Amino acid sequence: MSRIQGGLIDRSRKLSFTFNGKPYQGCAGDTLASALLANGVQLIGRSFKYHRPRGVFSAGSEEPNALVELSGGARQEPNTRATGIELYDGLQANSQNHIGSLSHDLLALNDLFSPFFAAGFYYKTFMWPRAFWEKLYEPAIRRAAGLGALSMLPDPDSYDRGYLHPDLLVIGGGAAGLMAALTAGRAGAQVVLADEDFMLGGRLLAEDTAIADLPGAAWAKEVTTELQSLPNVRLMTRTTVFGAYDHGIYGAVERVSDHIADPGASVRQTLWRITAKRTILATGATERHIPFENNDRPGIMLSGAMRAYANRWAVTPQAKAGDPIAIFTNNDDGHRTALALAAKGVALHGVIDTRAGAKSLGDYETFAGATITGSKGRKGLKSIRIAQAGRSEWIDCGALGVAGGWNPNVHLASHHRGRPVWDADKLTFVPDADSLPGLHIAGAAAGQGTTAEALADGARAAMAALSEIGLSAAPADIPRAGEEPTGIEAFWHVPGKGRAWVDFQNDVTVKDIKLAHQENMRPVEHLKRWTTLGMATDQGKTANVTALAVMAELTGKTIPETGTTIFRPPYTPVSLGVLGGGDSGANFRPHRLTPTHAWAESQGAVFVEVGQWMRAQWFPQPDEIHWRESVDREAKAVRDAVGVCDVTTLGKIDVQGPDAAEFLNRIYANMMGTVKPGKVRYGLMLREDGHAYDDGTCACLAEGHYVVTTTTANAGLVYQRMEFARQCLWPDLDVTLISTTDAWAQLAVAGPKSRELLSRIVDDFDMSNDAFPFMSCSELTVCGGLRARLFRISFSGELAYEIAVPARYGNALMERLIEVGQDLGVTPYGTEALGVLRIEKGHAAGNELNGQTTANMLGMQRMVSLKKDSIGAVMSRREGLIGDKRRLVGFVPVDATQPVVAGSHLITQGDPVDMEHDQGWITSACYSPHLGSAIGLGYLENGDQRFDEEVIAANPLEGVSVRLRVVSPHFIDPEGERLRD
Amino acid sequence: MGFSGFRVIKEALTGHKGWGTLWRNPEPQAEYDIVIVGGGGHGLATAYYLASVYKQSRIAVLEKGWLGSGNIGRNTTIIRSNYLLPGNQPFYEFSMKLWENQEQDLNFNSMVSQRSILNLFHSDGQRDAYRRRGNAMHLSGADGQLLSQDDLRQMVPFLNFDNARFPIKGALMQKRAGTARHDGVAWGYARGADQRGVDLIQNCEVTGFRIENGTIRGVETSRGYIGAKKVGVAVAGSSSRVMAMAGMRLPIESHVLQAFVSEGLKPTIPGVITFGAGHFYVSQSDKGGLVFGGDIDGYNSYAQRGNLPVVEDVIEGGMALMPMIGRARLLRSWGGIMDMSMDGSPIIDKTHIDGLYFNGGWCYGGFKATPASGYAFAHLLATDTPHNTATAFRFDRFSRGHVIDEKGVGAQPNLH
Amino acid sequence: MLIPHPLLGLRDAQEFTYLGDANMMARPDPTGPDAEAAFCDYVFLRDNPAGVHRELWFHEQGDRSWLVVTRNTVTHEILSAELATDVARKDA
Amino acid sequence: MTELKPITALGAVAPRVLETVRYSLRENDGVAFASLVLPADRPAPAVFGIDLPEPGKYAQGDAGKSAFWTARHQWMIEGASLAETDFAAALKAELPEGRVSEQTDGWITFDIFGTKPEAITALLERIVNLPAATLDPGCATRTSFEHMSAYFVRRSDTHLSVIGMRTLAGSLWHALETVIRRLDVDG
Repeated sequence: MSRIQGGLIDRSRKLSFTFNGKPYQGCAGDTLASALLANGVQLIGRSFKYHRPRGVFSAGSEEPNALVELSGGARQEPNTRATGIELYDGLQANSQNHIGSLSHDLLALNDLFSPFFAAGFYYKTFMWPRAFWEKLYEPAIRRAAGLGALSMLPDPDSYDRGYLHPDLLVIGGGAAGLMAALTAGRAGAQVVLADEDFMLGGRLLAEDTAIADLPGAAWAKEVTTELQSLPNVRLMTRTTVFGAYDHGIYGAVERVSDHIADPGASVRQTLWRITAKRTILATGATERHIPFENNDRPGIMLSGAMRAYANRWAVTPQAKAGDPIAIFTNNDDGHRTALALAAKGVALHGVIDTRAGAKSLGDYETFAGATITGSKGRKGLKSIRIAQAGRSEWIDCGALGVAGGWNPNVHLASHHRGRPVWDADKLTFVPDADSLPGLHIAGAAAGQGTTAEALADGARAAMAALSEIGLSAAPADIPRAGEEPTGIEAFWHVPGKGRAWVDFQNDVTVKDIKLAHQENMRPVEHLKRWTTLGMATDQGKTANVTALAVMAELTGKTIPETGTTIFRPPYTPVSLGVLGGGDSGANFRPHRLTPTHAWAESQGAVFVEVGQWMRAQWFPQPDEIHWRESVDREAKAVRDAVGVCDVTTLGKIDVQGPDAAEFLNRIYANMMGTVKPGKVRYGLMLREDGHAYDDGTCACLAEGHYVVTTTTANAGLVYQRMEFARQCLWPDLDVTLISTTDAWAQLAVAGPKSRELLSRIVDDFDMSNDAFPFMSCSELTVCGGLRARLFRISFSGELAYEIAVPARYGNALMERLIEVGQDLGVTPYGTEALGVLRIEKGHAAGNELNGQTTANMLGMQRMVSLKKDSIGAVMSRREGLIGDKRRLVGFVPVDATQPVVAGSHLITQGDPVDMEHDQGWITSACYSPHLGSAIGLGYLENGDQRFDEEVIAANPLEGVSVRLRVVSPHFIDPEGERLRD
Repeated sequence: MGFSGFRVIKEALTGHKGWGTLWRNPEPQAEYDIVIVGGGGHGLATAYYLASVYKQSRIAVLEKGWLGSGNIGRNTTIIRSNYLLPGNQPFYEFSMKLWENQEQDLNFNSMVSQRSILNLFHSDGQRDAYRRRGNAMHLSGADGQLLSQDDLRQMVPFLNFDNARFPIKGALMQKRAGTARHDGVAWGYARGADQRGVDLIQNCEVTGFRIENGTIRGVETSRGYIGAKKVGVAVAGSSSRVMAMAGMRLPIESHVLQAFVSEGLKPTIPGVITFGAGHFYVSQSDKGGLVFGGDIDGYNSYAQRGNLPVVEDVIEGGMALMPMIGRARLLRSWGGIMDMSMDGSPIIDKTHIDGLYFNGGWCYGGFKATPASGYAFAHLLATDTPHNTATAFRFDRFSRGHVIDEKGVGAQPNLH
Repeated sequence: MLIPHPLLGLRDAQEFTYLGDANMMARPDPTGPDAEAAFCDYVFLRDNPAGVHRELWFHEQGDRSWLVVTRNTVTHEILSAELATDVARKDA
Repeated sequence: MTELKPITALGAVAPRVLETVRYSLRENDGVAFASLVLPADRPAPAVFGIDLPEPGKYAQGDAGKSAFWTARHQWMIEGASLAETDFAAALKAELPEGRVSEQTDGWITFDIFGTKPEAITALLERIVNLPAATLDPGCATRTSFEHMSAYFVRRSDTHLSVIGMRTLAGSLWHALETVIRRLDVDG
């Protein structure tokens, strides 16, 4: 155990947890990492490629090594950084990416063979024999690769979404962020302050620098209290702003209940989309390390992290308390860690400083101009080799802090591909101040890394941001902060023969970079891709700048000439659960229900998804076993008596205005403007490229007032295109479009007895063929005064009507029709029978109108009026469209017992079954109860001239082919007598 | 010297000192027979096949950045030949056959992994359309199978079969489809071309064409003028900009397509899966990341980054399809510029300028086409006639009315 | 992205659907001598600039207006947005 | 009156009601709707005592009638408890020069009452991606919510109406109920 005095943990609240099944205790305020360190656990994970033993390397979201599988069962969460897991009672974690136990990982064999696994090795081998890749090499690689495992069970938790629109978003709640939020909050601006940690204060929580004579953490707490009291300020802890998007929009994830032992009904995480007028990036900085031979052992960590563990969590990272600690540095910050540890009475070897003139800042030894050239300790650091003045010496060491300088956290600033600029004094990339519109960068993120600088810079940034949006803030009273030394001299890696890790998680060493250089993979993107540098779950936060420096040394260029580091969203990995939040099951997308849905449900209808809609597919009767029995019965009822089907899903658009007729003429290929009040006309719409787009009817209710119907699938799109025509093409036409699809329940009443049935519900309305012939429409009342619209149109080829009533009455109207039509044999029918009926009649539907067809193919070329212009008319006359000889025809099997299968391709008898001889395909097929055999529709080359020819319907996909006879697509009543009857 | 397992062992034992460069860094010469503009996958493949198959010489590839820095370096690595229309399907099947021999051909492991693709369907209409497509695949000599829901429950039991808004009813499977290591493909072709004498010139941006009397003479570049008898342009993401320098307007809009990769995971997903009722497709890389994508953002863009609505839409689709990925995390997302053509199909054709050839408009399907695109473009450049699998990819198909519109959405590029 | 709707102020681009180049408002004269060629250009060819682009967005989840938005395709900066009807009347 | 019995948008005889700690969610099937389009070249007259509102606004008139702006020169006119009447005809009679489309059953109103104004603010943060001021009392706007299009009308600081497409009523209710129940748990 290595708890020391002080810290921000609550020692009175003990929390129990397990790691690899073994029970431990920590305190409230611990992370899993700090709690494991407090229990002397150094070995936490295995690296990606060589399966090297690894421990905690950092104290934050840059952690490359200490990744665990958190929780179990369906909540198992792989690759979770122990440094970011807030400890809770009952937490379970397990190590990952090993075969056998963590301490005896069989895959550690890879480490012995590491010379074979140099950068890019896999591009050079595993090629022979060819078939071995999928069968042998790749599965083996996959098993060894990957990190943690998913449970493969559906995520049981729920996720939420929200939207915020503050004046100012402050990202990061350290010294700069707190000061910015305070300045803006006091000025009355709407402020959101987000921080990934569960406490505000950022680096102040890890340091012992005083602010306004208070410990930094105490000052942060005071400021937090004031911010909490301001109604215009919203503090969001446990909230990671992960991406910067256009126009001031940021994505953020709030971990609502991840830290709660029993979250109950609470959501797990919330995805916030934050649209801010201005944003302050105050995300601090991440420390670099200095590669040396075997620098990856558990017990070696960033010096700043070591300081954070001591100051905030009161732990030191040795396996045993009392094991001496050393610091390796090229800058003053390493000395600050030594000072902090010394102040807490921790045994120190001293500071190994690469700078020749380095001096101790306190009571500890400093090895000036010295380096570390090796380490020992397979599962935890045992000793290090210090080289100084040409001599080297092994010394026992329980933990080593490494300080290579700090990199501003430029990540979000580079999400718009803005490149940071090199600061040669500070030896680091700082973000370009103009990297992103509306973004101000403050504090350590801007290279203003001391506490005093960060406080002042946060206030400055807030004032600047507010003034840009017309708000003014009083100049903040900037509290005085203690001094912090910042000297640094460039030292990027310790040269040597052994492996010195640059990118820990992906096992990229200095040697790998040298090999990339040798093989001419020198551009930074080639370097990354060849070696996998920076491609691990930490996106190389602790590795990339160092790697650039190594490459720069090899090429003799400067670091900025060699390349820059940019990062892609997200800043830290974000759960897919929250990004795809909301309903993922049956409510993944909304359902539209037809007005008769409740009735259909009560009748035991089988429903089918049709786009957004749920439609009754058929209505099984108790004695029906196979769906075909139901569908055949329904279809027959329409042919023989009368059927009723809910067709509300067809789009309905109300078109009004003095120029409505002219407008419709331009929208439809055929002449539509001449349809008279009380009449309906069928219409075909083309796209502007001349292809068929949609079909439907247009009913003229009164002079200048039309109702247009569209297909179910295209309802929204047709409306949008009509609005485009109205607003963008012909704004001078005085016409109004209102979508009224939902307002009216529309029922198709079809069959020879449909007139009889409807006559029983209409109020004083002459239904006779003379008074209300085919293609008539009228407004009327039914069932004792209910306003309704009646259309005499037919999809089935039978005498048929569609009747529309206000949607709330649709259900009752359906009930009434079924009730009063019992003696007529009235039968409800679903979409399946609807499909059979329209195929029998040869009506094109979605399978035929698939966007690839032309009016010619549909046999409707004469509908494209030559007397007027309309959308698509000109282009429909291009050679390729006019010359297309495929025609919609009908098919019946030569052997009536054979099926017709939609999707089969048509081949002329005797021709080979290949693409060259492809003559078309079957678009739709069904069993026709009317004909007593299967039938189909399809497009066939010169089909209209091939009636009675036998062709092959080839379906090699399913290994069948059937001989079909070409027939007219109108299987029923080709003369159209029934519907006019 | 060639790559092999033996060589890797030998070098490992001798400190890797023997590895040479993968390619040279030549200075541009004053003139070439053929200049390829664009050192992405298609440009490099073109150069490789020009040198290897068509025995052309004096070839240069001009790349404004680093080799493979275009869409070959940022895509979701899927290879397949499951197209519908006769203008497309034989070409993609040709490409698939080239993939199947690529590693041996190039002596470079581009990790072509024929792990299959499943195109799920969710309605009878979709099934019919997939049957039509599957049969078109068979007609062109490709493989395909129609799977039932029961087959899928065996094969991919983690899909959401029982609580889905859009139930999974089956799938069209192509077993020979799969993935390849995208960067490896670029490097393999680059190395192969370099070994055959092609000059690969990086950091060399073409800034203009020199055209005299309707004939190409050469290109102006950031590294000076380079003469050329023939110039082939293969610059996905920059097609309109580059061809505008030759005074051409193209039937192309450039859009952003985002792609995503999760943190590394132990083997989770066997092959490629595409959701038929949402915008989502996924595979798993050899390193363990789930590589996935969905729709383009939908607006013209050269910004190489997208926005949150599509991020959410894509991942919503993923969660609906396979809710067991909720605990996995998104590691990285990125955006590439897609040259979306007016019918969703590419162009490999001569231009009205003698000696100037164009290859582009691959929408977001260019990766799988890389070998055949290079081969067919090389054929066109070398012989002045279209390759027999690429005869439909002409400029004039739009004006003549012979579009190759797989989706049937017309001249609206953001819907293809 | 945020689109500055002339009547409703800044609205998230997710409320809109995108059509493309505002030249699609300039439908050629169908009776002209080269109508077919003019329509081929109109339907299929685009300037597709890397830079300032005038384009059509439809406020589908809002007031159903078509807007002409001037936007930089490299930075996504939006320079202006107008009601397409007003633009069409002006150009007429 | 017809002898047919209507059902509510949620498919029942009586409107659905949900009461939680902080919210009351009520299906309101009684509102009549008609869309009104006026010729562009004239100033908008008052309708049913309503001064037709500006873009983004909502206004009340006589006897439970109100209106909100839906598009340029276009408004939705509401009549509380008039759903069983021919409201479009009444509107046309009121304003013969207007173009009127019956919309009563095109839409369904879900009224949400918060115990405090903050409850409505918290709800709006979860359901609409708009600055709070866009939906201050007296404001109305259309936007999307959970892949559905709906009008949001802020009738008072504690009363928000969500007016969605009638055929989507079930999904809209589900989505609103989910948010409301979560806000009761997580605040």
